[in-house]
Amino acid sequence: MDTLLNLASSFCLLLGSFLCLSGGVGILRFPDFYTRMHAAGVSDTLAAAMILIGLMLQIPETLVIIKLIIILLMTLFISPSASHALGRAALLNGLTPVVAGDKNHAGQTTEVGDNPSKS
Amino acid sequence: MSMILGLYNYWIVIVLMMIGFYIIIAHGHLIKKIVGLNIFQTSVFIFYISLGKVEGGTAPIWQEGILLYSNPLPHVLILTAIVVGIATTALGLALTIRLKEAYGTIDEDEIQAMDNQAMDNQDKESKPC
Amino acid sequence: MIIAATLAILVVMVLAIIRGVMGPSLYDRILAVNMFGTKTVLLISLLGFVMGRPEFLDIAMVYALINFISVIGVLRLFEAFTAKHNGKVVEPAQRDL
Amino acid sequence: MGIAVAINQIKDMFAVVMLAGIYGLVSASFFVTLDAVDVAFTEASVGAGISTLLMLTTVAITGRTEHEASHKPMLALFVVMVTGGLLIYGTFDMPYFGSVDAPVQNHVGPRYILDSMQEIGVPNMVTSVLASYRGFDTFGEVTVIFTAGIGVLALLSVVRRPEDDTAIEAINDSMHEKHLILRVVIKTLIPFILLYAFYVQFHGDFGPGGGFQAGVIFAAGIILYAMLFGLSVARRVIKQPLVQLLSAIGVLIYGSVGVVSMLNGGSFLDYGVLSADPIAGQHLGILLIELGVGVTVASVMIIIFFSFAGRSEYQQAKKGKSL
Repeated sequence: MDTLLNLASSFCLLLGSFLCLSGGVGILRFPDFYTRMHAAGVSDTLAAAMILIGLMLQIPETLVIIKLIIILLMTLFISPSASHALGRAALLNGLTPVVAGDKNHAGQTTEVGDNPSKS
Repeated sequence: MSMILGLYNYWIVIVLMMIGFYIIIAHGHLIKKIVGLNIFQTSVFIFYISLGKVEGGTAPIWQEGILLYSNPLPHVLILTAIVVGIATTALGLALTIRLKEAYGTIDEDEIQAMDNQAMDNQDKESKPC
Repeated sequence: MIIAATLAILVVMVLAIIRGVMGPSLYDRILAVNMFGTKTVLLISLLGFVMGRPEFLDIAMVYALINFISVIGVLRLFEAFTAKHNGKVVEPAQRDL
Repeated sequence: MGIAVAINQIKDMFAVVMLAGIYGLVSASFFVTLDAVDVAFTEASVGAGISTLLMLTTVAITGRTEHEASHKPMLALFVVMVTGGLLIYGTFDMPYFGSVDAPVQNHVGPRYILDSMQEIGVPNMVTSVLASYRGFDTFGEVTVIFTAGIGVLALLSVVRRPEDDTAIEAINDSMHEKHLILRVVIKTLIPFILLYAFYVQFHGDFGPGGGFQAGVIFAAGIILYAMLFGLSVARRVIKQPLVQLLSAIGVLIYGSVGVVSMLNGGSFLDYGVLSADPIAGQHLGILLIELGVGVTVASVMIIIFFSFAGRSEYQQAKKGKSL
């Protein structure tokens, strides 16, 4: 039973780490904001869940497990809604996505770039 | 080698502190100055906390069976310092907003230039009479 | 295993910081901050286990909360900022929600 | 650990503030690895949360561009280098990192670690030192925060006229049409945030937490509400005069605990005399004092945020009218 739990937790932790890493590579390598957001948002949620479940399987104390569950719930609530708000705000403020076949690869408008917007 | 391992945290603190210091004196923008002040502050916090760290100790919350704790005193000092830090930051930012309203800019040099000009004008007005 | 996960998260944090420093748009930075925050939550929970005192999960909870609050705050304030400086309030999109 | 060093060299103000937020998170993680859980708690909620928000509000009011520095930075660089060099020279005499026999560890620290369990009866040593051994200091800090609240109020409070209010509400309404999902999520989250603040407040004796942190978290919940539902709505829920009164009451609670302990024959802020059993007295005193701290910090943070946001909205309304 013990080894089984250990195995399961290791599996969860490894999977979580892998997802984390892929998200990290994604946020660095993808061409425009929306794909980056996709990489970060999707992998983040599942990776957090996996790692927290992996930790839950490691420990017998009930209080700790309850706290972990609270954190998990909060991540599940917060992470998608933050991504939603972010993507929405970006779209509304005129950050254009790079569409397939788009020659102009820049993907950013001048309006909301790093350049201070003209008032 | 042992010196590097033994003192590296102080050096990190000093580098951070110098960056903060540089931002404070080299930039004219007031908000940036406040950010620099925050960095400076945090470097001091890290310095204090790393003084209190004991090799192999754990966090100073009493528990059955643990004998070695880190020193709680720096933690207390820094805890209150952080909250006071936010208070000073808030006050500084409030002053910045008022300056923006009064002068229309928050660049230190421009404010200085405006002040000098106002002073000169006053002098000119007062001299003829 | 926990150590491996911790290291992976540290690497991802570095990647997120690089993205945050590079930009290019403001939203990328916010995204980086958000991701960094989530990773910090995980890191703290893992660190609690590494150091053998798992009761410090409270801090992780605070991180999750604060992270969310700051992301929402940034978005709202930036929205107000653009509305103010472009002289118009940004219209709600056609494809609502 | 050198990550944070590279962060802060960028020009755009919004970006600078975002990076300052990341910086806050990084330094809070440092504190966790250095065993200072309470400090990490505070830094996370204050350094990464509230101060970032305040800075953003200020940036939103004052504009995001920074002019190129007109004067040469060489002199500044020189001064910084010299100071840094001197400080690094100074570190050669420092005790090594983490060494047990460093002078810091040998004077008051061991007493707190060894005796506080018998004398105070509170497992979290940081709380017992904060509230009991060094209660006088903490009283000073609370007063400083209270003063800062008053200062911000004096600098930023606006005389509110009804026509401004209607203009502001028009802006708010137009902004509220969207954000449906966020509003639902946050509506469900806010009660838990407030509940969690109370947990932190009263669990501070046993784990990381206490009045400062709880106050900030409570204020963060209110701020979240104010940000999403508009300041005027939040003002209707949380009356500003009440908050101002509460911020004074917190300090008053703290001070009066001290006075009561004096009246019972102890010295100022000596809680041992509050009850027949010294340890029970200490518990009572710490509880009351943390309550005072929490109330003051929460209300001052709310006041500060309301003043900043109110200023911002006031300017928006003025601009809207002039257009």
